[in-house]
Amino acid sequence: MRIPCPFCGPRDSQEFSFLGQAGLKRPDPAAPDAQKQFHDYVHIRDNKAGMTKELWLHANGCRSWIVVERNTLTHEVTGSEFASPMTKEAAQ
Amino acid sequence: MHYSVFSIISQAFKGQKDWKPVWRYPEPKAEYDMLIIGGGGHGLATAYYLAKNHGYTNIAVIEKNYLGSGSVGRNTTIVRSNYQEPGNIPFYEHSLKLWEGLEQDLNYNAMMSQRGVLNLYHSDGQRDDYARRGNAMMMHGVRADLLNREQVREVVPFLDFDNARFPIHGGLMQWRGGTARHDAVAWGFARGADSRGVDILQNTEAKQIRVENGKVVGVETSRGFIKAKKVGIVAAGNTTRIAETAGLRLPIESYVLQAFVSEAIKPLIPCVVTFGAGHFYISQSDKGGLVFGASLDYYTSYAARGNLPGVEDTIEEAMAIMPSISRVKLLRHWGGIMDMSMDGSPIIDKTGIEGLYIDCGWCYGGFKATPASGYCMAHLMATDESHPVATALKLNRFETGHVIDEAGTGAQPNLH
Amino acid sequence: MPNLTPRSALAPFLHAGHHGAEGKSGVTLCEVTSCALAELTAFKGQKNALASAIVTAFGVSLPSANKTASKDRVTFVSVGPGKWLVTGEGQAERDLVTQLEKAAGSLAAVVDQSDARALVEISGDKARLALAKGVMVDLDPVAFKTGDAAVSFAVQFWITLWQTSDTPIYRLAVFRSMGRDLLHWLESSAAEFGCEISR
Amino acid sequence: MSQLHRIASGGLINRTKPLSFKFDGKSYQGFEGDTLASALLANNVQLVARSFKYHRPRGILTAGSEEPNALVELRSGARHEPNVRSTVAELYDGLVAQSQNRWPSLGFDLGAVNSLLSPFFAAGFYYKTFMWPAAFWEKVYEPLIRRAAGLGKPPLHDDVDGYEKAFAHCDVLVIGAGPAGLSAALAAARSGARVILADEGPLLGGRLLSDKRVIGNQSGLDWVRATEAELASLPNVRLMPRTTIFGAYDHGVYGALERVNDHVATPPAYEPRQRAYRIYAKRAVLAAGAIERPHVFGNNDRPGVMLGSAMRTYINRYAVLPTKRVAIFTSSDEAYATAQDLIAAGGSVQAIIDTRADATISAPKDIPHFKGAQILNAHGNKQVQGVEIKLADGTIRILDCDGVAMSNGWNPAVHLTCHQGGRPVWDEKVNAFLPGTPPPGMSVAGAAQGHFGLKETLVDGSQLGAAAADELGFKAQAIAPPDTDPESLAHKPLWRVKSSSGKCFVDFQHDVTDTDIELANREGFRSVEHMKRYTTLGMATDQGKTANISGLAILGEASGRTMAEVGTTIFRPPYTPVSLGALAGHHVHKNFRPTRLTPSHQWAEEQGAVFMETGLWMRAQFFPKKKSEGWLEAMSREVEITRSKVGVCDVSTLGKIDFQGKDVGTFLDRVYTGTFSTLAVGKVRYGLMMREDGFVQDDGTTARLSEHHWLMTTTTAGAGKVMAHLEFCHQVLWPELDIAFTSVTEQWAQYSIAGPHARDVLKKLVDVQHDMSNDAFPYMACGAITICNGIPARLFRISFSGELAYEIGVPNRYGDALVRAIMKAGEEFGITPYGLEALSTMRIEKGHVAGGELNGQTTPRDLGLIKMVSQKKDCIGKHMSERPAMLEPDRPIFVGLKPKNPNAKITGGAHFLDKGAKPSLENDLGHMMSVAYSPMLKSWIGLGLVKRGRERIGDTIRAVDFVRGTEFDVEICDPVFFDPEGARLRA
Repeated sequence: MRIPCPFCGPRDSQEFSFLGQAGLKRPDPAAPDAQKQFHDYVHIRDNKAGMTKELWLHANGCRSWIVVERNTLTHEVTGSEFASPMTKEAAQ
Repeated sequence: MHYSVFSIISQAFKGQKDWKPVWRYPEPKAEYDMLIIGGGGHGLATAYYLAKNHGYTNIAVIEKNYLGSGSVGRNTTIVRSNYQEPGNIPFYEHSLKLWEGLEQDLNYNAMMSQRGVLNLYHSDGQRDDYARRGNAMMMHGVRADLLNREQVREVVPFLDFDNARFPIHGGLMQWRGGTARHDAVAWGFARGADSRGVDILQNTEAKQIRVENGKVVGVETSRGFIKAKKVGIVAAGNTTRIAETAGLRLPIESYVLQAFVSEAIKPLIPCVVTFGAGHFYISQSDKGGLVFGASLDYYTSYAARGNLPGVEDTIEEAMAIMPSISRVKLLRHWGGIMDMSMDGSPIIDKTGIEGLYIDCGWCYGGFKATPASGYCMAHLMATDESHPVATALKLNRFETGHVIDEAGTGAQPNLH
Repeated sequence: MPNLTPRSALAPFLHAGHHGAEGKSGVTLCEVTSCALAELTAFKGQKNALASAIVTAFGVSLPSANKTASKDRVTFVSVGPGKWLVTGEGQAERDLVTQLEKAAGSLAAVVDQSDARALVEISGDKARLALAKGVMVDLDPVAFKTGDAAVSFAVQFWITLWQTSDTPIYRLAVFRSMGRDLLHWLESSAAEFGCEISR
Repeated sequence: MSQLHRIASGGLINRTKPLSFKFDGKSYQGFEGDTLASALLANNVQLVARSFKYHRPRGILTAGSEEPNALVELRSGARHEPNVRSTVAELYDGLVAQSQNRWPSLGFDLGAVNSLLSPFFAAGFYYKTFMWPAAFWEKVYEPLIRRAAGLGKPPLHDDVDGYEKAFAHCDVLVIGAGPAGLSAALAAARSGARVILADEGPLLGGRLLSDKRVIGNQSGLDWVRATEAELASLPNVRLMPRTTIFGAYDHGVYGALERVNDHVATPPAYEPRQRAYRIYAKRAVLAAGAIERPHVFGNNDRPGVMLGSAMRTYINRYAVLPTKRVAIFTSSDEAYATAQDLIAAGGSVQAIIDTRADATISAPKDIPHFKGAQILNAHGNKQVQGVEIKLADGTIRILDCDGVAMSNGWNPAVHLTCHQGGRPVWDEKVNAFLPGTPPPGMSVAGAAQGHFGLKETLVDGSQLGAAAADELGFKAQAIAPPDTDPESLAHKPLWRVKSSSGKCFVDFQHDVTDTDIELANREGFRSVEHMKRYTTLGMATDQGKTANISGLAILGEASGRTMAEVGTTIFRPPYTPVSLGALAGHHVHKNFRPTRLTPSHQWAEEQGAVFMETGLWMRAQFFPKKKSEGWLEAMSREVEITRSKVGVCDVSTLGKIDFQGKDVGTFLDRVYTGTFSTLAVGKVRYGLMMREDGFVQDDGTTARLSEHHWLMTTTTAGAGKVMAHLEFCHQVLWPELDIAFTSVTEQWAQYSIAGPHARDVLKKLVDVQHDMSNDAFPYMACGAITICNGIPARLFRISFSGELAYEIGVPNRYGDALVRAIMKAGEEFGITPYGLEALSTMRIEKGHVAGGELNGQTTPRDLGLIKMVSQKKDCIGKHMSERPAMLEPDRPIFVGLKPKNPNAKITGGAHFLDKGAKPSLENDLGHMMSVAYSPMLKSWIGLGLVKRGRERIGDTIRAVDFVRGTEFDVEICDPVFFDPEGARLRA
């Protein structure tokens, strides 16, 4: 696989490490049902068959955490962006 | 028909003409007592034990492809019960005991071969970890042997003892572990279930689990709606796709795991050997091929195929313990979809939905678990109680914190 | 009070002379020792301000992704969003850091990395072929030119690689602790072309 | 008399370069340009191998990499290679090959008795038997089966040749250099696109090397040479002969194996044997050609039975007449070209047996020509001695011959199109499976696409080559190919000959016959996958390249389904088998993974240190005074001296992360369990880090160097993971925080100086202006200083050993000099270097947690560190660490353990049981995590997790180590064994 790093361009997937589903929001620790929310946040995943948004780290590259749009049925990659708006700004 | 010395000989003289089909291709009935979604090893075993142990014969297995088309026919065939966590040990040991009697039970030769499973260790710290595991096994009466370097050399003299990056210090051996012929396990359970009246519906895809006011009522399939009060999801890598149709979200992610086989060579490797400084396991099949594998391709996937970095990494690990095989050739590599749970251990439990049961989260461990998984899932579906050896394999353990994390890598499936 | 003699990353491992195939030297290899390294990281939202500060102080506009920019003896290598590896040719490490700190003020973090890397220079008409035995990025002149850079993975190392001349000449930096392995790999990769190693 | 079957002239061999070689100990001659197979045939060696199951005599079926039969063991000793296809093994002078899978000899193989037992050994036989008595499988049956199975002998020595990996990039990758591939490459290359043209063979040209053809006004061969010359002249083209593209992976990544030096006896110095490439291609044109199909008839496996196309290859390319009196068995017009070539080469065509009653093509004059006829059986054992023919009118004839040439149409080499799940689709017009959906970016040209005519393939190739370049923005145009000589391709395959008395082989290597497939179907194995797995059809080393399609046809016939309904299995990588060595490349032995060396490594070597692997690092384990001193003795000495005088240890491997920015304090408060924002400048604090799931992931210290500048240390093992975790926390969770951090692990050489004299030693190195007194620089102080006349350094007063201790860091270049200087300065105080063993002993004496305890399964509470978790704030892992299970009173908790008998060598990994309690999971109280012999307490001591351990301090329990066969009474005690009030480190 080749993963398009928004900073470095397309690179062999070997340069990256994979975390999993993107867009999970870390719960508010003060919420009354925080523990339940944290359980979902830590353990429960969509595990979608098809297009997904995933977090990858360009570990052997620019060290950016990026969100990759990838099809888990075909491995087709349709896009990627920086996980952090600040990183994005710094990359301009 | 029953296999015996007599039937073998008589058929030999009849040109093998009278063998009967080992299973039927039945039309789905409108209703069954129970439906099992997934005609892999675990699903077929579940059906077999439901019929054999609990007398349920009006049941069906739904398989979207051909039976045994999933991981049961794609794995590296290793059978063992060398686990460390109290939640796992009794379950996997129960499984190994079932393996030991499986051929006689099924009247089908699954070629279970107790050649031994040897985990190499490469440091004092790792030796103590293995001792901890071995002792945990012994606590449950499961024999484990801690071998030193020289004892390991006696078993597998061809390993690299002299020039390895991570020298071999010794190993933990479970002599009762070994390998089995993977397809035969699926076929044997299928034959056993079919002969007890279970309908195995191949090329029948489960589209939607129908739930009405909190109760399962049946399954929409590619061959129409089938009614049933109890439905078991035993769909391995596709578990979450099916559970989703019932509104369930699970602590499961699906990853590709690759498996490899070399060209056939004369006998070399006497047992299963695993590499402790990596994540590599190898054995030799009866046909002579070296059968091996390593870590997951570390991204989620439903495409049953891996990629080149995973291939190279695996083979580097192979060469790391036995460089002498450099001129042996890789014949084939393929991928299977692993249902990786968040703690690396399986789940056999009820769900929030009445009549809906799940058997999943097998990670790397599915094949060796096949008999016990079916045995315990059958027990659960028949009695609504967890089988005593599977009481720890609960779905809510992530919420309560009773996780069973053998590797201590946490809720990160691709690290297990 | 004893004096401490500095030692370069590869000093204990580098064997000057001709290696590999006789005669020809398709690849030339040497360690870059007299070169200060520093990492410059823009603070949140300060990247543009930093860029102008660097222009004023060094007369260089900070290079974008996969590029380098040089003036006099100082080269900025883009190594990540808002992050540059700065090399000061023949400079005392302290001086480079001080200059950068002066220029950046509170706009960026400056970290001395002069001793954190093993830095080698590889040249010769077979340099590309030798590097291709481990470097995953495309070094063909149509894809990678003088002034281009990449942070990537090679063999088993996290590398920072940039091209300083069309002849070609490349610079390659890895973690200091892996210098011996880097050298060993380069030597064996270049061996078939003949490899001249100088200090 | 040698090379009896060598044709007097012609062929692409170099007759001026005779080569001698040995097969099964007998010497033969061949020529440069031969393969082992062509050379064997030139010497009329027909019997080359034995089959897998029945050990039947086998010859040479093909002239390519699809060969199922003619496998041999090549070379010897450390270069011994099993299962080499003699049909692609290039001949070199002195080549040595042996036949395999036979005993005692190829001519007389006892294994052949299996053939007599074949009535038993039907498909699936194994599953039905060998079950009685139960115990016999491992003991008796399996060993027998294993010995009989397998092919070549495994190599027993480490390879003496090297392997390499390499990476290549191109716009257009052309796979296969036959007419289609050559024109594809040319069309793409002329546009300026970067082209790689790879072919598994040593010569470009494909079938044009084997068939006498005309292209335009020149011979096929001349066209190949001209095209190759132009390609070679283009700077944007890379020709890769002897290179197999073995796999098509995601996103245009192709796996390739270059056989750099398999065609010579031994690789030249500094050159590898083989090189494995990862090729990144934006587009690919698959022009892999096609593989001819054999016929399935009685004893069709006898040596001398060969594919017609192979026969032509041996005649035209190698100038070898494989057999002299040939019966041609065909369902295709192509066989008539085989007849022409045979006659031209001086062979005799005994007859053309054409299965097609309506064949329109006419035979060469005087050649017996039977239409609508079939070969029922081949006679002979180690070579064909005749065939039994059934004529159209049903009469049976015996025909004398010593060889059979089969032509049954072609199977396109669609293999690579399947590697990403594409399923081939049956095409009625060409009677073959054609590519389904090829991988993205791949197009398929020529015979691989079912376009078998030469002109078609040229057109195809040039159009697809141009298209590929064009899609990438190059101005490419197809080249109108010249006309080619007429050819007749009509064919109508005959999948099997019925009513044959002999065994009809479908998969030659695995001895799968037509009746095996029928049996599989009869037993319900109707899916192709079931049939394949039950009969093992197509699972041999050739992956059924010559077998699969006939097998599917027979299954279809048996189950009353069309080819399209039956479908096909999909092919997996690699296309042909790949040496494991090549895929490991440079990464063998010590190069398996990098070895990270500490700044003091050379110095430690000089001291005779014994090293150990810790992750990728090599660290000194202990420093024996003399060779005879073992680890225990050395460790004890190092501990005693350190605790009584002073010791030094290289701690450079600890992860070091430099933090800057105004929000660092806030960030640390969120990632650490404790509070750091309140840490004063010039101070250090111990920090504990959890994963979000509430288990401890790492610990270390963080120093505040200035208001906005901090330095974090991590464990050696945890450094990488922690860095990624912190980057996640910053970039994904809290991007709003204004911080910048980077690893400085490698920038600083860091040493721990510990012991009562630590300060005295330090004073001799630190520049005078710095006040080292306890008041000026107390416990947990830190600061930037200079040493040895102005060398910048960082000093931290922290202690893992429990002694008065400092960690001093200097730029790495001074690391070697500093450790030497410390030793010198320490001489007068009797300083010792200490290694990991002593370090570990001292931390256990102090009850500090480390690797064994930070195993990812423990919470701060488990480790007795709950006081480190601030209750005033949230942090990563806080909530999950308070799940019910983590609060259960029965949960094993961190304690010290002391054996009642001080000499009792307690062991890590032992489990705990109450006195008298039976071993069981229920009674298991926990386990021993770390042990050490304490020279201070003169006793073994340990740290472990014990259920309700804190409440049971003073109790005696048993530490049981079944796997080591030891059991000791141990007393539960406080984990801090030494200097509990910590007076020493504050001294």
